[in-house]
Amino acid sequence: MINQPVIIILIPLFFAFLIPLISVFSKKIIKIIPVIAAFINLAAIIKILSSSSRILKYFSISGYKIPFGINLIFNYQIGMFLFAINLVALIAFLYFYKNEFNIGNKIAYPIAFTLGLTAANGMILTGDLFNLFVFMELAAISGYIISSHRKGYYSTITYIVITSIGSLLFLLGTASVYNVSGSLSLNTISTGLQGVSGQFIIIISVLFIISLSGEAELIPLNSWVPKVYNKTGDTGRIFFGSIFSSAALFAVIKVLILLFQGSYSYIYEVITVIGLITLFIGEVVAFRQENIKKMIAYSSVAQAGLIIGAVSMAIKNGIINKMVFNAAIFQLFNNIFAKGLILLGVGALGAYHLNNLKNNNKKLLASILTGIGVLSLIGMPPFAGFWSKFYLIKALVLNKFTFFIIIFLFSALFEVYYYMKFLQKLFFSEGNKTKTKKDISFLTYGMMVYLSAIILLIGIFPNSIYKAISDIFMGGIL
Amino acid sequence: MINNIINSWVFVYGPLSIFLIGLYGILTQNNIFKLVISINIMNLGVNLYIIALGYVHNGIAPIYTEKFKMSGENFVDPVPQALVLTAIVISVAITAFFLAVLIKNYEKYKTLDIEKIKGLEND
Amino acid sequence: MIIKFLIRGLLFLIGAFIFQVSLSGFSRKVVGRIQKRYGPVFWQNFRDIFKFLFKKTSISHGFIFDFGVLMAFGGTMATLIFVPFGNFAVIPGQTNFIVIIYLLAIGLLGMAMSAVGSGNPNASIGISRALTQMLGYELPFLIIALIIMFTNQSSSLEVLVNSQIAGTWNLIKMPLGAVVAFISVMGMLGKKPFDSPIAPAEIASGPLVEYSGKYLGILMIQHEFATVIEVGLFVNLFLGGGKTILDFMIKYIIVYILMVIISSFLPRFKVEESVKFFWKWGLSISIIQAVITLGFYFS
Amino acid sequence: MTFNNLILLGSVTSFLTYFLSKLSYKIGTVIKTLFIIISMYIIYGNFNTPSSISINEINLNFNVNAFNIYFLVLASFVFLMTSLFSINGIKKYKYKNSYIFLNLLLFTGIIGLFGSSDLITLFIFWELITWVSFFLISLKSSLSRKAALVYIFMSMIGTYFLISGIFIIQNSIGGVSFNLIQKNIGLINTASANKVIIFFVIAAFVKGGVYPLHTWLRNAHGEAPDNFSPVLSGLLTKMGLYLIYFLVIFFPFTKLISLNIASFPFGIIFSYIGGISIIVGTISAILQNDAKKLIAFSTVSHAGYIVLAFSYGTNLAFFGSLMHILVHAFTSLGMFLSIAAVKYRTNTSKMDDLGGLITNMPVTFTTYLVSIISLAGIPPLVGFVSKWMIYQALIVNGSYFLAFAAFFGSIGSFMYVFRPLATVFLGQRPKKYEKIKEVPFLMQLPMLIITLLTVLLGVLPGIIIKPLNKLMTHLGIDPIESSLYKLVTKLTTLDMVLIFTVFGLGFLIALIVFLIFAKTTKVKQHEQYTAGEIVPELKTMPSMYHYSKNYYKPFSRIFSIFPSLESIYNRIAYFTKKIFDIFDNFFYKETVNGYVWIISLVFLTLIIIRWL
Amino acid sequence: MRKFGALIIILALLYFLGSGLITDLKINRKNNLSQKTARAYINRNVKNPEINNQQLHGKTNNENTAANSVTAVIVDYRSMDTLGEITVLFLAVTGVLALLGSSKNNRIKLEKPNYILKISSKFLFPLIFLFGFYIFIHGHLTPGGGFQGGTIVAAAVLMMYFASNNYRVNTTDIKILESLSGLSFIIIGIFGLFILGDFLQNFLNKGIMGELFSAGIVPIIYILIGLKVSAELSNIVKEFMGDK
Repeated sequence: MINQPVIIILIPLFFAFLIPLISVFSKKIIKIIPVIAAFINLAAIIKILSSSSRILKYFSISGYKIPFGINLIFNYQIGMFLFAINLVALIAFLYFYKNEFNIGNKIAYPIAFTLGLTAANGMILTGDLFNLFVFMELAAISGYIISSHRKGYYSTITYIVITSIGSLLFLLGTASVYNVSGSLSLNTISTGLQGVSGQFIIIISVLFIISLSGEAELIPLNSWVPKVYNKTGDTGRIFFGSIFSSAALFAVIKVLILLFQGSYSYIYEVITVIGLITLFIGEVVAFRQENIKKMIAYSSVAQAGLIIGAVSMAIKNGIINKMVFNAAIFQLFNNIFAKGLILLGVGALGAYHLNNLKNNNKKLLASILTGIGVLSLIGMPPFAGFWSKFYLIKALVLNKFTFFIIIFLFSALFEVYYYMKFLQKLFFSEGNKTKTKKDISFLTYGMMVYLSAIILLIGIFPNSIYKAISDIFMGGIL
Repeated sequence: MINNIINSWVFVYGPLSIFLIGLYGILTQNNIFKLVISINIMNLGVNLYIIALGYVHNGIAPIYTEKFKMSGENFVDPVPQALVLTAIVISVAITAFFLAVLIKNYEKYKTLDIEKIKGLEND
Repeated sequence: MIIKFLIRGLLFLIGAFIFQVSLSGFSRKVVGRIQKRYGPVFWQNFRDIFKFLFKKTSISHGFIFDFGVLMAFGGTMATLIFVPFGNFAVIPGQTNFIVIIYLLAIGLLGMAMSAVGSGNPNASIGISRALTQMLGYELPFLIIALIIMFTNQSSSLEVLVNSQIAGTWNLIKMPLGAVVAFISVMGMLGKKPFDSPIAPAEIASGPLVEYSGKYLGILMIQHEFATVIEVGLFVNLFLGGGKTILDFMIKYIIVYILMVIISSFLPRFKVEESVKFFWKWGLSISIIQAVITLGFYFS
Repeated sequence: MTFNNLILLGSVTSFLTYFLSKLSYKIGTVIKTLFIIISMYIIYGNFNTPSSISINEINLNFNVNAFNIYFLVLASFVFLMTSLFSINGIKKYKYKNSYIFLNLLLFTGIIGLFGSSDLITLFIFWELITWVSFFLISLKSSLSRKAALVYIFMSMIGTYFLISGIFIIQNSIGGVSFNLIQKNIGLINTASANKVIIFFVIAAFVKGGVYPLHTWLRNAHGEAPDNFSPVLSGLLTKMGLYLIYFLVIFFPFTKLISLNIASFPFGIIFSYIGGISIIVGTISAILQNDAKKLIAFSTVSHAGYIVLAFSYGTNLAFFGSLMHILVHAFTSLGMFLSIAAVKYRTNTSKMDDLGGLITNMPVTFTTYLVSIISLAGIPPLVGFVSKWMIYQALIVNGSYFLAFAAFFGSIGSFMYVFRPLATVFLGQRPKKYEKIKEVPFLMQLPMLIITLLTVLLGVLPGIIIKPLNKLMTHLGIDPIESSLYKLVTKLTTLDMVLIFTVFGLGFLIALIVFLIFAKTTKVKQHEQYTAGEIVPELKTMPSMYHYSKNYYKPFSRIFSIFPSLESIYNRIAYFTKKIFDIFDNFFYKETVNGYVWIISLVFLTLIIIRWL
Repeated sequence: MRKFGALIIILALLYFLGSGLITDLKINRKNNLSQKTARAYINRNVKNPEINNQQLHGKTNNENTAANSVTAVIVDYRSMDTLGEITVLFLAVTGVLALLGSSKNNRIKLEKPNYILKISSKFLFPLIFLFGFYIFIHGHLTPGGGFQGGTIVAAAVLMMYFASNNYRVNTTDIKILESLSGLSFIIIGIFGLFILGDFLQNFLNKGIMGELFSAGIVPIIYILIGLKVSAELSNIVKEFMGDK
């Protein structure tokens, strides 16, 4: 009864609605609310995971079966994903509770963060096209609010314009699809779409590709990314880099697979090209950055490009190449932790610009933990990222995706270069021994240690995790 | 024949052109407030498009009344209307927030011209 | 056994000493005649050497100064042991060309060490020039030697000599190579035009600047031995060594006097000029020679 | 204790030492040294006993066989020497305990790499070593950090080629364990074989510092911590070249002999690349101004020797290459350690600022002297033996370009190794260095050991030739015939003991001659003949009178016209950066409606390309 | 130049989009609901498809008895969207509060409020208010519903702001109102989850179509939505009037 995945969406929503009520009585309690929400959510996810199978299962809402009611899709693998995302969210909330609560409005930002978590969970879970749109809008608006956390209003405006164009295109696509196929739930649309002309499919696919590329930080709608990363607060950066982007990428993959069912090869070719371009441009532009926040922004853009490119590479006329697909998903999974850890460390150390890093020897532990995140991201043993990159290269070589692998490795070179430069500056920066502006609380250390322990564990026991999240849409397609 | 052309213009090209007029506004205007308006125009176009797609020939509003009590009646499609309702509310929300940001941005830069702001903005 | 070899070696060294020193004295006379002078008597060099050796005061610049001299002298003598002299070799079967070339380097290294150890900049300059020039003359010589060793499939001088005695001389077989080798040997001996390392006028005869007394004497002996080795190598490689010691000596004298005469006509190269000379002409000619010979060999 | 536990123990110990050295860095260094000794013992104990670490379905397989025990012992030896040296040597370092920790971790990684018995294990340790050594290099100064960045960029190129090659092998053979590949090498088709060879060789060349990919060496070797440079030059480059021996393991040696692996004359090409890298390395070394950078380029040229001899394809040359690995490890160890000792006292390795240190540090001088004699391949030291073999091989087949390169390398090496000897140890000593003393005994010890071994192996090469012959037979190559001190080849036989005795006797005679004549009077360093006068300036500032600045000026005049490869690479890098900036400005530095322009254009193109 | 390029772009887009979509879209005459989910919504026969062509108005059925099919879709069939929708609105209002709420009280003052407006607003206000409530209480019977009603109520508030310079809306009440209504929406949904096993499942008695007290939880939810929307919109009005 309670094992419905919908409660994963509801719990943060409930607490978000609770916040204004509480604020009437006392403002003190508010800052703990998001933490509680994420914590209970984690408990709920574990509870649900304990009784869930690996086959993709559809959970109806308000008692109407597919395709009539809205439905959520869930299985063990998706549960693992939700767990990772909510875990990072919990950590972000703790950081917020400790360091950033007093900045800006004391009611609005907790609500925005909590609802951001709701939106992320919703984007991952929902199995309905229009419902996905609603959750994307929810994510977008919480993103707008988060991006204005440190008064970067111009970046927020950029973000709003770009994403609202994306959402309008999405609406166009949704309406057309509904009109032709007569249904809105992801897994029945494809049957309704049979026998339509090629032109229609082109228009639809282009509409969806471009509109979905907004939250997923893909070209052409990712121009907001560096501005927003640069201007928002630390917690907001963790949210964008680790939670929103992952959830949105997951949503894109879901649409690619469940909506188009692997047919219409044009879509996948286009997305492969887009992914590769995004990857390349992201890496080489990040390679030129002095501003660490922007550097990480571009690098996350590049990661998104890599994952999407690999996924769409894996799909060819109706058949998923399991090796490549699982490797890409594994990469996505590891990115959640690695990027979260890096951004947390960057925030905690106050390391925002390569050239004015103060001497971090007093905070060597924090630097080392951040370093673990970086090493994992660029794929060095014995950390988690090594294995995902390893499996990805393996799959690509074994399937002879030569062009892809050339671009991938070529840009990976630059990634290694600039991240290693960052680490050097972090460890060995001989700044004047001024007092760094904030010193790191015990709680923050604890969170960083926790995340890096996870990364190390995945690095030592990669295959169990890999198995746990492989074949993520088992039963959904093929 | 002529019917088809009228149909296509009323149901597809018209709404799309409104949408694209909004896009034209975004492409050409530098004033942020005009951007807000352009986005709203695009919204309008999309909403019209959805509603138009929901229309059935000689359809009536999908409400059961004393007059139309049978389920076989020729109602128009209620789903697009529901979608439009949601879309409108969302666009209202976004517009409201956009305007708030616009006000704050104006307080910060004392201008609404993005070219000028681009000059003022520091990384 | 060991004693026998020792005695042979000693006798050989002494003989070579007497022979070469008197020869070089004679060559001084020849040069004198060329330059319209009377020239010294042919035993003049013995006088010089022994005068230096028996001099009362001889200045040392510390340990490495002495050690280097010993290393140079000892190394050169050790090298000389491996050079066959006509049909006479001190240790038969142990006349490996590569060993000789590389043992010769020990002498040079010791000399260089002690000279630089003296701390005189002129010495250092001379040494640096000598090393630079070495990179010039060794290469063509080694290439030619390589061809010879390859065509005979052996690097032992005795074998090479015997094959020439049986067949024709390499001088006829590969004239170009012979010319190149001849010039290279002149470079090795530091004769004009390749004597910029010991240019007396500009760097006060370079490496030798700080030496006096017995050091100078010892180094002169070492230089004579080195001459024997290098000219002897040329004779062995190109003129078919000799059936007897006498035969060998005649060829040797001819080659040596020829070198002296030629060098007495020529001015001095700048060091990089000489290196360029060896690389431009020496190398190219030797490689042409290599192509020709190997072409014949493989066809 | 089995090999896999050794690896685990090593990684645990390294972490422990990090915290122990917080008490006193001596403890850490001592533990490190002890651990290396123990691991040497264990490696011997585990000969031909396969073992593996398997954590959920990932198996790291190790096996010590006749082939890799050579490299294992070499690695442990090099590390033992350096860690003995660094017990006192790292006193002035800023990040002591990080140095010790990373160094021990690196040791574990290298042992794991050499001990691994399948390619995946090898690759994992390869990656580990890459980033650990990156941090080790960056420990020193801001310059070393720049060098380290270049290092990691280039070695990642190698790494990516390596992993691709490994997966191609797995794809066509279905396994990565060495035995399996050896057995089923027939399954691999020609095209894949070509790919594998090229990829492996690129990876090997990058790490080994062979010609077109050697540009990272100069700064990485020159700027790295002084106690780490020997490992970098003596071992990590060998780790790269270790890779190319797999070509022999995998592809039958007969194909190598015919210089024609997998339908393509790789052998010729690689040997010529080796030759070029000898020449380039030699010339650049002669032009260097810093002792460590000079040795770095000598590393390039000797890597060239090894590649040349390896890919030349006769068993004699192959043997020479194997032996030259050892020789170069010894010599670079000796040279780097002695320069490090000098730097330990004087804080500089710039040859212009030094001079006349022989009276202060005789042991260091001796080490350096013996090392360079061995490096230049002068009998009767070990360097001569390996070079002699290579020459023999080249002469037998009369390939004169390669022979030319080899000769050039050895004569040129004579030139460049002499320069530090002259300018650092000999000549006039600057005033400020008059007081300095010889390094402490613990730092002398490794230098002495190396010196003795160099001489001993030179006189009795059979000691090392016997195990190497075993190795050759293990690889299925017929060994060369030799006794304890005799090497017999087609051209002639070499008798090292004879040469040594003759040399000794010659020296003895010289000594007698020296002694019988008049006694010498010793004078001060700076009492010198200059035009019959003693220059007064010499007493006040002797460095003025010390000829060390641009020592080989005439020579450098010859090569002033050629641009260096590094400068070309730098120019390329500069242009690429500019291009990248264009991307940034185009996509991310626009106003809002600029972005929308991009969006709508992409939108349009996406439709149109498919439409038409 | 820029304008010209923009013109070309949008014309090209118009051509491609239009001609790409037009061929397959089912518009006007071609549009029949039989293949669509909408047919089932209208017939209220998602659960038991056999009921067709029969009288629904004035009768009861076990699925949904809201006379207004749009309402049925919004609040019952696709109620998750609606939940998300009000969350979006709530979030946007919070955002506006976050940005504008921080600045101090500078309420927009009209120099001379219109006299007629001032007087008439006194008795118009309750009427409009009442009308708004009527709209969203009858959302399941007549056109309109929670959103529409809420907007009308907010309009009344706006009118009051224009009518007099010293009109105030109490912030705390609004907060409590929107918070409570949102919470109770979720709670009702969770009741459904516990009683019938699905979130937002209609667990009340359906009643007879066409009556006020019918369609189970639909009117309740719509009323909650109406309250929430009116609260939020008037909050927006208040914020933009610069009122604290």
